[in-house]
Amino acid sequence: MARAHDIGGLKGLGPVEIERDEPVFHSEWEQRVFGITMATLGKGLYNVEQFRSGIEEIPIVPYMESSYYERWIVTLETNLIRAGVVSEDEIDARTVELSRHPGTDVGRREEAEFCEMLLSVIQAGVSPERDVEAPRRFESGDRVIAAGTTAAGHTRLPRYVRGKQGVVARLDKAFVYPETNVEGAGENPEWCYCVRFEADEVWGDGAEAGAPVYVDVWESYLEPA
Amino acid sequence: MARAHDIGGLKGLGPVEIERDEPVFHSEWEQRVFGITMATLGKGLYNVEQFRSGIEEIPIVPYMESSYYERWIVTLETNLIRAGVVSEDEIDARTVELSRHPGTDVGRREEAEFCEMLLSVIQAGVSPERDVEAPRRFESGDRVIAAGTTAAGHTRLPRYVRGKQGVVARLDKAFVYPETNVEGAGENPEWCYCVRFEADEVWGDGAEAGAPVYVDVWESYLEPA
Amino acid sequence: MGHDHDPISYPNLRTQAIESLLVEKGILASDAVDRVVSAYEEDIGPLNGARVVARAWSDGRYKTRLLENATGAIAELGISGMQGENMVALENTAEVHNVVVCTLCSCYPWPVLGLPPYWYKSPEYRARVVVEPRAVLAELGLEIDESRELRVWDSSAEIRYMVLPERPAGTDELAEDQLAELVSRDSMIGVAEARTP
Amino acid sequence: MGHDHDPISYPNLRTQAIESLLVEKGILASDAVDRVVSAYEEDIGPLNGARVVARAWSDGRYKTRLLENATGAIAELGISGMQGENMVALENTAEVHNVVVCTLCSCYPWPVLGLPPYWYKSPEYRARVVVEPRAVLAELGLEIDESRELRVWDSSAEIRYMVLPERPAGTDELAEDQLAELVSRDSMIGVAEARTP
Repeated sequence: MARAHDIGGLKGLGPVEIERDEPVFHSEWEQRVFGITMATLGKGLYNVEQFRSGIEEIPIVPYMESSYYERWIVTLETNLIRAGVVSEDEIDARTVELSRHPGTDVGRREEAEFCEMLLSVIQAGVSPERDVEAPRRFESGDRVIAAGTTAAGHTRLPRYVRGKQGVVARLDKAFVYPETNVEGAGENPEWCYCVRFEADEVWGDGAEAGAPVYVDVWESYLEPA
Repeated sequence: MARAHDIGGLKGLGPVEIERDEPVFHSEWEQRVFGITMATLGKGLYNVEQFRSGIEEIPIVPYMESSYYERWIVTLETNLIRAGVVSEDEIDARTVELSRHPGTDVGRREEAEFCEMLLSVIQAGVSPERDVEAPRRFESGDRVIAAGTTAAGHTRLPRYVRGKQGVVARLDKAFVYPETNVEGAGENPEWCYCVRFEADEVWGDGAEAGAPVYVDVWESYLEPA
Repeated sequence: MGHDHDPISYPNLRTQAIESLLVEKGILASDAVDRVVSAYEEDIGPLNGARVVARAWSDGRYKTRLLENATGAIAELGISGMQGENMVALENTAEVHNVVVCTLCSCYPWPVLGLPPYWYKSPEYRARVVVEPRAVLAELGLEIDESRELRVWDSSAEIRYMVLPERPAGTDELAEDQLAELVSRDSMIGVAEARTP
Repeated sequence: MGHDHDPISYPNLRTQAIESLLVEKGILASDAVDRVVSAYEEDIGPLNGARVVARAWSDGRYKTRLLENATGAIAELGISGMQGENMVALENTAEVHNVVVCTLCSCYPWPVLGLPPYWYKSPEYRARVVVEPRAVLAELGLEIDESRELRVWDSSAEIRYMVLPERPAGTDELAEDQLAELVSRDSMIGVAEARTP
């Protein structure tokens, strides 16, 4: 079943509106949500795929109508609850409590060592690149088809290219496989590829001319065409 | 675990804003969502408690930030999918299709007989009142305590009175029991009561003086105080 | 700009998809949708409740029946229906003011008041009016004196409530249909008084 | 009015509840939250990407390295980090214009561009730019001639993209830091050209 996030190719929605001189965050709570997420990801309480998956589980209409960091709150809660560090009842109760005692301080604790570690990770990055022994199955220029199966859960194959033919445009490294990583079922790295799909193949009649889409995929998303 | 809808007693949220000359519906899609819901409820594809439950399952942040009829779309989909008449993949695919062919007619079919039946039901009502053999457990003036257990699923006992003491203020008829009806596990009607809770009992210090809350409950939500 | 049509909101698009599928599958009666919508847009609204209130103001015995068995008394005026099967009327007096909410969803007495307004369904009203009712009513322009009990009724089960507001002063000469004009929707929820003539 | 404090939004309230609980349980490092936020507010932003572009415009061999191994070339300028571990640079030319999106979430090359702007994360951009890229860019004021291929890059896996915009005419005399001032965030996503001096 496709999930809420898989929206590439919808037309008719409103215009894209660029905000002039947009701040990095629009409010203090957005700052905190971002920072809390980075800090709890950094503690290993969940991984990036699990973070994404918690957003994708939001029903599609409220997904579309809520703001970006509102969706982060949802997945933050989902993942903290799944990690067992807090319960939804606790969050509910604390929310009520704070609402009745406005201005209550949220408290503070310091962890200088973790803090330095996290900042150096942010500075250095953490690549999902891994070594794999298996040879590549495809080479540049190969015609491929995006696997047409509908994933049951988290996947990084956009729906709009499923079942469509394209050409391998670039060979990428092997990266940790999202479908298993999200389940905590191992990294199972696979070779990755960038595949070029022609617009008329993807969108059919009415596609804009000369506007191919390049999609990055794991090897098991592809079959030979 | 408390669900998204159980928000009575939160303070600090914004002002209540009354719209002057508010229309019954704010857009055509709100009209259609309302009508489709009434028509599919009328077909017996799901019941009112299941309708409510589908709303309560929305994560709390998007619940609070979405509009009333946006939440109806969620539960309409949830219940149509659970009833087996449509799949989420079908709705997703049709959404994409309609987005690419704006102005497509949604089609039309008539059912004059059902239509008359539904309007007469709306006109006559359908009471959840049922006969029960068991005698009432409580009488007017009895001191009672709202059962403190946290429901696992759908319940009509608001969180803010759980564990609080009140006095039976009115005896009501016996009505179908939500907790089982929502599961399709039978009507299990129970006597109902209206219980008066004093504000300081419910809200503690800082409660507004002379502002009791009357809450309507099923018998099994109550214990003798 | 490459656009032949106005933008469409996602909820609108999604609703069209659902309707289109249900019609195609032979599950949805389009005429039922149309007529249910027009029933609540045109026929079923707060004018019904206003008639009930005006009658109670004009006829003491009717008022007694309304307070004892609201469902029956309302039916005397030919008013009944879904979400009004089990009605209770709450009388405002010099000592008591009543206000109605449904904290868990938005239960509301459809046959007498129609479909609820947006503010009644808002998280702000539902969350706040049980815990800070005087503050909420004051924000809406209705100051309830501390000497008057302010009762908040959370329609959490199957009873649907309507408030019987106090009859305004200076209305002794008015006929029932003139009285009905003074009865606003909000006065029957309890966030306003009836209008003075 | 009975209110001593300004209204608080629900997401704000909920975030405070989460932070408060995590602090109490000894799970959250408040200083880490503060410093991560200030790192992205103050240090990590599109000026980094502008330096990369300006260098590529000024130094042909650097440009070659950037197009062959973007991660390495970017690291030469001391720029690296989370969400930039595997970079690819896309060169705009007279024949090709590139635009970047992440339809599935909002993947974005943080070390060179900072955190993404709201419009990049919006359903409208993510949904539409793959299927009607010329229309979307035109709405944003960038008409791409039909003779020019418009490549849309959906960063659905682990590569993060930055666009190398065309060097504007009339900039032959400018130094690298002056060139950097012409490079907007939007030009490195592909929804704008670099500014002319």
